[in-house]
Amino acid sequence: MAELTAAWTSPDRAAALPAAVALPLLACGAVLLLRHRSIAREAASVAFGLALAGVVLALWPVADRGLRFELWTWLPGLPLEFALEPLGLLFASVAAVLWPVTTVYAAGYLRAAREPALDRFFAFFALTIASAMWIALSANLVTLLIGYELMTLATWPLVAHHGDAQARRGARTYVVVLLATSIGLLLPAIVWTWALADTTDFRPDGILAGQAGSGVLTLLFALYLFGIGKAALMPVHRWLPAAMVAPAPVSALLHAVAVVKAGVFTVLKVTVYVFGLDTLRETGAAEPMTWVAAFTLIAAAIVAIRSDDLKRRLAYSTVSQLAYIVLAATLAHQVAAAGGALHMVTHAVGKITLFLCAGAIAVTAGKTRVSELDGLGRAMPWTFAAFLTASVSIIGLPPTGGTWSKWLMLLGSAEADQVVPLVVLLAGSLLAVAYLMPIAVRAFLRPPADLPTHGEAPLVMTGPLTLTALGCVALFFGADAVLEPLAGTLELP
Amino acid sequence: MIASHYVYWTFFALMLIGLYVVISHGNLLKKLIGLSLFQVGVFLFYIGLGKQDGGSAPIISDDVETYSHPLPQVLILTAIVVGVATLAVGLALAVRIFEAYGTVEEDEVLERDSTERLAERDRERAAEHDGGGS
Amino acid sequence: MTTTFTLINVSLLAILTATAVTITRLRALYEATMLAALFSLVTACLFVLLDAVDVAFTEAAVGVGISTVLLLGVLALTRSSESVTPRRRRLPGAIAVLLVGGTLGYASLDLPEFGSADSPVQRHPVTEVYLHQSQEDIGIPNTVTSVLASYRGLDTLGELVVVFTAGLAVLSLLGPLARPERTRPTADFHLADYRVIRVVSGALMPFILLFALYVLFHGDYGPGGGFQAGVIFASGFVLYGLVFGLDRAQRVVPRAALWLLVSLGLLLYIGLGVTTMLLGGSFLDYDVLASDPDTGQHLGILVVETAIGITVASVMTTIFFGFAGRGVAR
Amino acid sequence: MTGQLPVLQVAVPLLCAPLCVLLRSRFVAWLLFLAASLTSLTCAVWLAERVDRTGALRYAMGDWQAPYGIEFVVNGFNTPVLLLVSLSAVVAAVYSRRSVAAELDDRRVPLLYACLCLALAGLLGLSITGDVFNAFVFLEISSLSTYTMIAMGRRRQALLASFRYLVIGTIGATFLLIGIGLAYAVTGTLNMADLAQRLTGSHDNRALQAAVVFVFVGLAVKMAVFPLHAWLPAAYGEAPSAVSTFVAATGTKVAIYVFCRFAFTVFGASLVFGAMPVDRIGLLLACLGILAGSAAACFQDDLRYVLAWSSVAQVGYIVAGVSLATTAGVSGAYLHMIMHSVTKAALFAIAGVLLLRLGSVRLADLAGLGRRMPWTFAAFVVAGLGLVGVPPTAGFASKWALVTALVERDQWPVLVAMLAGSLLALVYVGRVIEVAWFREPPDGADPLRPPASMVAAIWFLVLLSLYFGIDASLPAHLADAAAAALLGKGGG
Repeated sequence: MAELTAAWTSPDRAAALPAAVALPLLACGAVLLLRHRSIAREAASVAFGLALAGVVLALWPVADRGLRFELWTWLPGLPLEFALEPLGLLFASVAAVLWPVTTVYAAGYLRAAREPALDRFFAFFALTIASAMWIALSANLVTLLIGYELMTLATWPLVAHHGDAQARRGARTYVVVLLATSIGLLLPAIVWTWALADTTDFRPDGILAGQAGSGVLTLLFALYLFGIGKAALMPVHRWLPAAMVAPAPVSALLHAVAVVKAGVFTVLKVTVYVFGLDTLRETGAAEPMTWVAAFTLIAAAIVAIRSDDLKRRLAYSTVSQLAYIVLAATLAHQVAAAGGALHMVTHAVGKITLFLCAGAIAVTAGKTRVSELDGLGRAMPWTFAAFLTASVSIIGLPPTGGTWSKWLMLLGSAEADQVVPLVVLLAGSLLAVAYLMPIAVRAFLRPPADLPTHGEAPLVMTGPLTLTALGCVALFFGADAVLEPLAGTLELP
Repeated sequence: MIASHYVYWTFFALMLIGLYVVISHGNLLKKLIGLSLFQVGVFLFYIGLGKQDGGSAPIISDDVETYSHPLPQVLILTAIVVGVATLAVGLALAVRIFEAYGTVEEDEVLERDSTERLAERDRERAAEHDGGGS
Repeated sequence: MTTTFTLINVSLLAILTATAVTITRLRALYEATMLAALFSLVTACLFVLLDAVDVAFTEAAVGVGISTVLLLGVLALTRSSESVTPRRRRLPGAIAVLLVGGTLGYASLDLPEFGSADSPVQRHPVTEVYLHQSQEDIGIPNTVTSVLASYRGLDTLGELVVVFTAGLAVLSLLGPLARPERTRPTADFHLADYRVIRVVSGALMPFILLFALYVLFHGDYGPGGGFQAGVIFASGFVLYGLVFGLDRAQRVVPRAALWLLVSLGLLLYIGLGVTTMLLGGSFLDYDVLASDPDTGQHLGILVVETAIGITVASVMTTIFFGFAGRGVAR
Repeated sequence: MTGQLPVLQVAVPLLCAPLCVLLRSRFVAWLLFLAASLTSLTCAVWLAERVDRTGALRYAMGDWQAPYGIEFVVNGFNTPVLLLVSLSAVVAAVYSRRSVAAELDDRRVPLLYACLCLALAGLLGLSITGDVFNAFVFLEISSLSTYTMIAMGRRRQALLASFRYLVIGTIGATFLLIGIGLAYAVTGTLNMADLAQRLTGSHDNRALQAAVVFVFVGLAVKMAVFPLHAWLPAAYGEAPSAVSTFVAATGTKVAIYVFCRFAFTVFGASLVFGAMPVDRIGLLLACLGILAGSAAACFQDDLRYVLAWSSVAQVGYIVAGVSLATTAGVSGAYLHMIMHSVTKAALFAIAGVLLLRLGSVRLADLAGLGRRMPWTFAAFVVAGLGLVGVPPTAGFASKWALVTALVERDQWPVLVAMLAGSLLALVYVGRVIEVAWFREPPDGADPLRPPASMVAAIWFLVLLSLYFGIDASLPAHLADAAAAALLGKGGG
């Protein structure tokens, strides 16, 4: 208790770290307490969300001061500890800001879609955010792993929310793939790391430098990248399309913000703070995985083009875009890594917009297939305008945030003298044009197949999705501010 | 070797005969008889360890010089009692098994259980079908 | 090793092995049971030959007496012939026998010579303590009794607990609490209808009980002790039950009394331990029972033997009543 | 009076057993069992604290010094076991009040409690004794009372389960007896410390090697190590719920402790793991047990059999840790012993509640459970994930320790088996969760309320497992002390 008080009163605000994890937990408790009063329940959720966003954003000025907060010692030599560093703060900010937005949207969506058991939904939603905070702030691999698994479990009921046979099947694939990879590959990788380095802390230069030969490091790196199933590298991406059975806000949260971003965040964290970019570059341990990432990037994009189901197309688009970040990480170059980190943010904002739009279309117009969207843009101008903006951002064209992240990644691969990744990155963007643009184009330019019997989606849904679309544009102008704390850590030129 | 060890070997042989009966025979009562034989072999082995040539029972009297060792005897007294207690419990179980299944052959008991389980599964399937149909 | 000893020894061992082999091959279980009794009897003789008179006494009482009675009782309730052992069952047994036999044979290569006075067992300092020091510490000629009841009193307590547990098991499985649907038809006649049996067994009863008491209290000086005495007591009741019928036997020793006695013996033993603790000694340290350690040891051992006798007799009787009270199922 | 603690630990439950029979009241018998287990727990805590402070304690029975008499030894290696057994007994006591009343006819209830007292005394005695033959006697006490309790199960299958356990268990105990006899023939003593002292330097004595084989095979039966596990599933699956809760948490664990005690402080690691290949055999059997047990658990359609088969697999984990014969390995094994006890007891307790309220624990009958008994189900999910070893449950902490120990010795095949076992655990736990949560309950099924005392017992265990999952320092401290006591100085 004394420690806690000291931490609160200390000038460097280390207590904000556990507070960031505790707030969503409190939200979860509040939702359960208020489970019979729907308005109060959701208001509490949003309020806690705003508070969390406030707490996390307030940490930006102290991002590089190395705040630490030790919870307790879990096993001898293995403390559970939080630490603040720019990458984690980036992830935490994305999750914390998008949570209240999604909550508002979810309240509208779930009512419109007449989903059951809203209390369970919001409770586990908050729990997911808590685990995201935990992951973002972890100071070592063990702490991170605990949050990582918690997130899988917390999202399980969300994916299976419908409760019908299809949802059960999807949720089963989701849980089995994620738990199997993490227990089967990630856990041994972490233990191995511990055995090699005698610590699992995240350190700026990595902890594995000089601890093992390049063969071992290559194997270990592969274990990590496949073990982090949430990063959806082929062939462990199967859970992502399977989880599309979830309600749209869940898809938005899962596949744009919390889960997949937790995956790529972990990948970045492992590359930068466990292996160390220099070590990776010198040993070439990451090279084989560059190829896997490149393959995933292209293959997933092609599947996305061939999918008619809107959510499925978005899901494969996610797989492809995640591969961008993994690819950037495997290049083991500072600029590329910064681009990856930025892409984590821009893709999150862009993709959540797309999913929110898809949900709005599904409940308002009842359409889930790309081929059915002809002419819908006239009935739902706001929704599709947002969709268009987000598409542009994902593709990586100005004036959206995606421009910078893709630019940095391209720059990074060029500086690292890697030609093939450069080509792949460019090709991926072209493919993104092919799978995203037709949607908005059809909606605005094609004549409608029949007279629409509905108008725009309700405000609680259009509001959030407009907000996130604006976010895409805002990132174009604010990218520097986002990257600033990171620049110091990664020693960007 | 033979002269000094044949007694042990016979005891071991008795154990093995008992062990074979326990493992191979399916009749529950025969198993218990086998178990007793097995244990008696072990008891004899223990007592043999305490025996001393030319010794006598370890009851101290003035006109005896050498005694056999009392400790193995004490151990085996305990072990015999444990053995008969186990036998009694085993027999009681055998009686109840006979009342429940009408047999004391292990194979037949297992067979009856498995047919019961199959029947139950069939019933369940049938019930599921009815539920789906209506 | 004297020739006579060897001769007797070899022939007894031969009989034992032959009996054991025959038992395995017999499918008629009555016959197998009788042979098992014979086996125990021969074993008891062998025990005497190996200087283990107390063990021999117990083996005779248990193997020939209690075990046989129980087995016969069960056979009366169930089928009495074994079905043919199928071929597939033989293999696991054969493998186990080979493995165990191999290990035992291997072990015997380094076992001390049989009957050697120089084996580790004989050389260990406990031998001296148990055989000679005990005369001063405890002062009882039968060292088996002093080791049993005092040096290793905890083992004996454990043994009594096992007996007690067996009593509980039989009570819960076969006792009045688990009555079968079929109740036992009242027998048309009792063995008591035969005058000779009635008179003889009636006349024997006091002698059996007297003998039991003698065995109980003579354990300090010769073979015998609580356990053997308990079994003899129980066999007295068994005889009574067989001759005069279960109902009359139960009138003599009511169930409630048996329940009481079963627990009482064990309580007495543990209570003795607790008493010694309360008097400032260790658990089962009889020295503190009286001002003179010798007297204390005598007193302690007497209480122990009595406790064993009470529990064993009542448990064995309970077990017999349990089996005998079961309906005739065939 | 504190000097008498080691014996009070065992004597109190022993004293309560005949009292249960004598007083023949259900309530009094329950009260006696509760009192006995609470006393044992108090003694265990007290002893653990004293051992932690001052080192090993010895207690000479009847004031006869070892090796002439029997001694009790309390040291780092058995305090965790004493704590575990007596704590499980307390939880089982709280839990059993309603469970036993529902599953047994009234008049047999006092007998069950008497048997529980005896089993408790037997297990505690087995853990605390420093004399090999005395260990055999206590083993028989606990076994015989366990056979009796299993036979009290509701279905007729319980009788055969009990009989088979009796036969296999007795063979195992007799093997132990043979082993003890051979060791006795070589040394002339039964005291563990004395044995260890007299055995040093006689590694090539063939009788001694055979003694090792017999003792370990005998114990392996009680531990349910893979090819000798046949008795376990039916025994745990058919016993009354309170009994399986208690026995699943303690029975095999105590046997494993005795195995460690014999391996490290009687025969000595250099004989067992150096001169004889017990470590390699142990690792092999552990792998097979993990895989076979987990796989079999996936195919069961009765929840209690799923749990029982999972126990077979979990024993494999512990044996693997012990077989490494390193400090890290043994410490990991102890940790897993503690964690698994808590988890498995919770799961069997939950199965008992379901049996009470639903009348069956066949998987098909669990449909819709998540809605009918949400809290009980939540407890099941947490404990079930503990079996899989998902963080932050208790199972993760212990698996972490075991995996670290394996990596340290480069035992990759075992590691793979262990991880495969975890994945299979995910399958069998997932099957249950899926049926219970996502399948529709039968028509007209109302929410069910389990009895408060049973819920309290279950949640105590579940929260304890969660606590150990996020802060494993207490059990880890105990486990490290145990490993240090076993490996540090022989002779115990």
